[in-house]
Amino acid sequence: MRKTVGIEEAVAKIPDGARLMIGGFMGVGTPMRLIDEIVRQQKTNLTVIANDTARPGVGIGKLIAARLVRRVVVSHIGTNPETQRQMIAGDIDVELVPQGSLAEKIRAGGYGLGGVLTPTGVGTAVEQGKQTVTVGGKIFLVELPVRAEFALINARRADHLGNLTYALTARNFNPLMAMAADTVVAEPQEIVPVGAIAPDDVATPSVLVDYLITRKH
Amino acid sequence: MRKTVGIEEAVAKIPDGARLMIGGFMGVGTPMRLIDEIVRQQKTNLTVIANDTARPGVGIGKLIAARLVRRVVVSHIGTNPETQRQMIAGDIDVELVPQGSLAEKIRAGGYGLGGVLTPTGVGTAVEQGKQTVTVGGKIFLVELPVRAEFALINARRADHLGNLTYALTARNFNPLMAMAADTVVAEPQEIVPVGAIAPDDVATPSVLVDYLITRKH
Amino acid sequence: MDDKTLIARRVALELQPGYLVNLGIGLPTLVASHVPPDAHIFFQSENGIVGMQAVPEDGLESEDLTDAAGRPISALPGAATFDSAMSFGLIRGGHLDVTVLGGLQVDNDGHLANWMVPGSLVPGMGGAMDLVSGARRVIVAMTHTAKGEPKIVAKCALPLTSIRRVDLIVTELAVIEPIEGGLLLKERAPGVDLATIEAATATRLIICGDVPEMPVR
Amino acid sequence: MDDKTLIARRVALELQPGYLVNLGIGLPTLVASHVPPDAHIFFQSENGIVGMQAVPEDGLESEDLTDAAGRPISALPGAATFDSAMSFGLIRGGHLDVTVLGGLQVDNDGHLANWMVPGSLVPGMGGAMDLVSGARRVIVAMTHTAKGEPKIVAKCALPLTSIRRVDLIVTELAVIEPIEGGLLLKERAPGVDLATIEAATATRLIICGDVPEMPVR
Repeated sequence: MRKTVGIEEAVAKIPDGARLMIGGFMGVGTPMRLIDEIVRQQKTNLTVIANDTARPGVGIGKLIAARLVRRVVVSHIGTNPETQRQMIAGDIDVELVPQGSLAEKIRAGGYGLGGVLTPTGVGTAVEQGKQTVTVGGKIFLVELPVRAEFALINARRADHLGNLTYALTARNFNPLMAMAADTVVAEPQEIVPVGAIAPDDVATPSVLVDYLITRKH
Repeated sequence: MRKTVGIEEAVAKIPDGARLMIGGFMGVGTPMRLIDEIVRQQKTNLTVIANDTARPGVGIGKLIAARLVRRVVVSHIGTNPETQRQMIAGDIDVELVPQGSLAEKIRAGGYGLGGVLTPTGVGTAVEQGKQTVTVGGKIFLVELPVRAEFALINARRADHLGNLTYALTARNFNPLMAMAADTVVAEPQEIVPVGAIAPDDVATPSVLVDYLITRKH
Repeated sequence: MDDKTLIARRVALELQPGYLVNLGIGLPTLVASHVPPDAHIFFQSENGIVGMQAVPEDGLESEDLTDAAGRPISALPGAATFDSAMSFGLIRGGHLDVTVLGGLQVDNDGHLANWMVPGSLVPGMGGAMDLVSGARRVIVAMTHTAKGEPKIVAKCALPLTSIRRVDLIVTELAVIEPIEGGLLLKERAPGVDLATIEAATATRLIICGDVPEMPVR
Repeated sequence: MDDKTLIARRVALELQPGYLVNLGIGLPTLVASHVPPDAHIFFQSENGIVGMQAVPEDGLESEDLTDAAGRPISALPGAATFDSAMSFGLIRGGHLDVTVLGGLQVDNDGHLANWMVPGSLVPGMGGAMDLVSGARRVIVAMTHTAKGEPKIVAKCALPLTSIRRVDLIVTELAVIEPIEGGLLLKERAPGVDLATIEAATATRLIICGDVPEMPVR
């Protein structure tokens, strides 16, 4: 039942070649200590599912710069020239997914759906290789669920059980990813006693969280 | 920009024959004043989309007892013998939808999805008349989106702009329905000034709410 | 010990620390009373809570906090509340470790029927179809017979709840595990012999060696 | 007045009180500065906020509150924050009244291309495909030409963002409305004649009677 774990021990659980979801949007709401520790432990050949690769030197951008990532599934790489360079050099595979579709794909993975039907991408390059379904005369793409082995989550607060809250726009993909991975590791900015987060304020229930990073090693 | 409206005026906007979503689960989280006023104004021939028809004399059960409802789309009617009687007599059409599918159908209606793929109901009576899609060798039902003309929402608090919070298990279908109707009418237990609900605590953003029922006429 | 208590006690032994568990209405609800208070089991109710608990005394009920039957409950410290989509995301997404449901019939394929009797009882499926389709482990807790008629049959005559094979059947006579190829008799109730179980069952039971008595705490 | 300011001011006139509006990165972002403070317009950012506002002064930034470009923002009283799925539910579900986006090309069918240039620039679509597919009204705010080359063309050579016809194109030379059958020239910039507009456009513009000058506040 004990979920608290030091940062070294948490990252040691991630094997090379792992498939990771990482919360955050341009680095905001990204678990920075986990990123730094992955770089320190030099986990290689990673697949990263995230909104973006942020900027060079920021958040997921550090994993890119350290050349630890073999494949990314993201909505854009426009803000990180290093990702673009590695893509052109053939060192990193980039799968671009419309941001709203990415959110629904991750949600579908966590919610046990076989997929969702979305109008986004119909008739564009995004349609390639995808099933379409016609509903009421309108064409929709079938966007399939996405899951990962690990979700690395940034939270504003956690209680000792692992209930999580998020702050402002640092929420973004974090609560969705916390549903969609085999193992969920949360890096809260603050840990508070059970009861300090009211039931209505919990965004991610404790039962979803496997490990909670403590403040120190 | 003014959204506040008296209960009589709000209900007067609902025509006979309207298609209504009504929040609540066995009456908990159901907008009780709106229900009472619909009975008082004798709106007839209604279609009600909701989790259930509660119990006789409670919540949506009052609309059933007053014989104002022609059709319900619900996950169960087992707790309301009056609904069952009217169904057997042919006075009310009952469409039964698995509860989780109902939640996703309403969400799809509000989120602009063409539908979702769910394993629930495959190979059962629920499959009848539905498209199936095979993903990774597994069969899923295509559950189509549902929308309504009006969503009648019970909220714990509203601010003057219409931002809403919900309380405990009174939340249930309310935030989903607030996305999925042409006109959203909220009946809050309490109205507070703008700023009294923090951004992270808003469950339904004000832009979704058309009318806010005031305390008095 | 009466039949229902026996069933509830035996089912309680299936619940392990840290589990997320949903108990259906009726007999399954009794299981909660037979779980040790220090068992660290999280009970979910599909109307939107993890961490539900019995109301400790009269007068402490909240009208915004009930179980799926609309009865007042309380909440453990560290409970979380959420909307119906999230609630069924937990169920359908494989986050629910166990669901315990009542049954009208279970058949040789491990298929459960528990939501309607054509021509007489049409309560609706509520959350049952989602629970059976989505929970990691489905336990059926029911009396072995109804008005003398066996409920464990070769082929369900009643409409199925799901085509997913349930994982365990617990009755006042026996514990039975549906497996590939049939129903394996795992345990018999204290003092009950095999002939009694077989006489009350309308299909062949697979018996492998000695069938021990149920452990009951 | 420089070109970008002219475009932003003209677009601002399209925004009405109570509107929910999403402004794309770059030129569209400027529109917010040209909306009167009492206009009651709610700006959404797809990373999860309704009610965003410019940071009033240095030193008041929060690292948990940024726009979709990762730049610090502030929030109006009554703002709401939420996850990425909800954010795109607002966008795709038709709750967003207007999106203002930049463009690389727009063609005779009103199709927009704005997310990649094969062989050179592959930034990714971010939220653009969802915005164009889902917003009630899509306004393209862009310079009329790039390096002397017309951006308004007969047929987009660049990959499309969506097959949905955009609703309005605002450039430093003209306001153009894509309609069934082509591009209708609605307004010309102050002091710009029709010949100048036509020379800078690589497709035929439909002209109905007198073309008035843009109103600019």
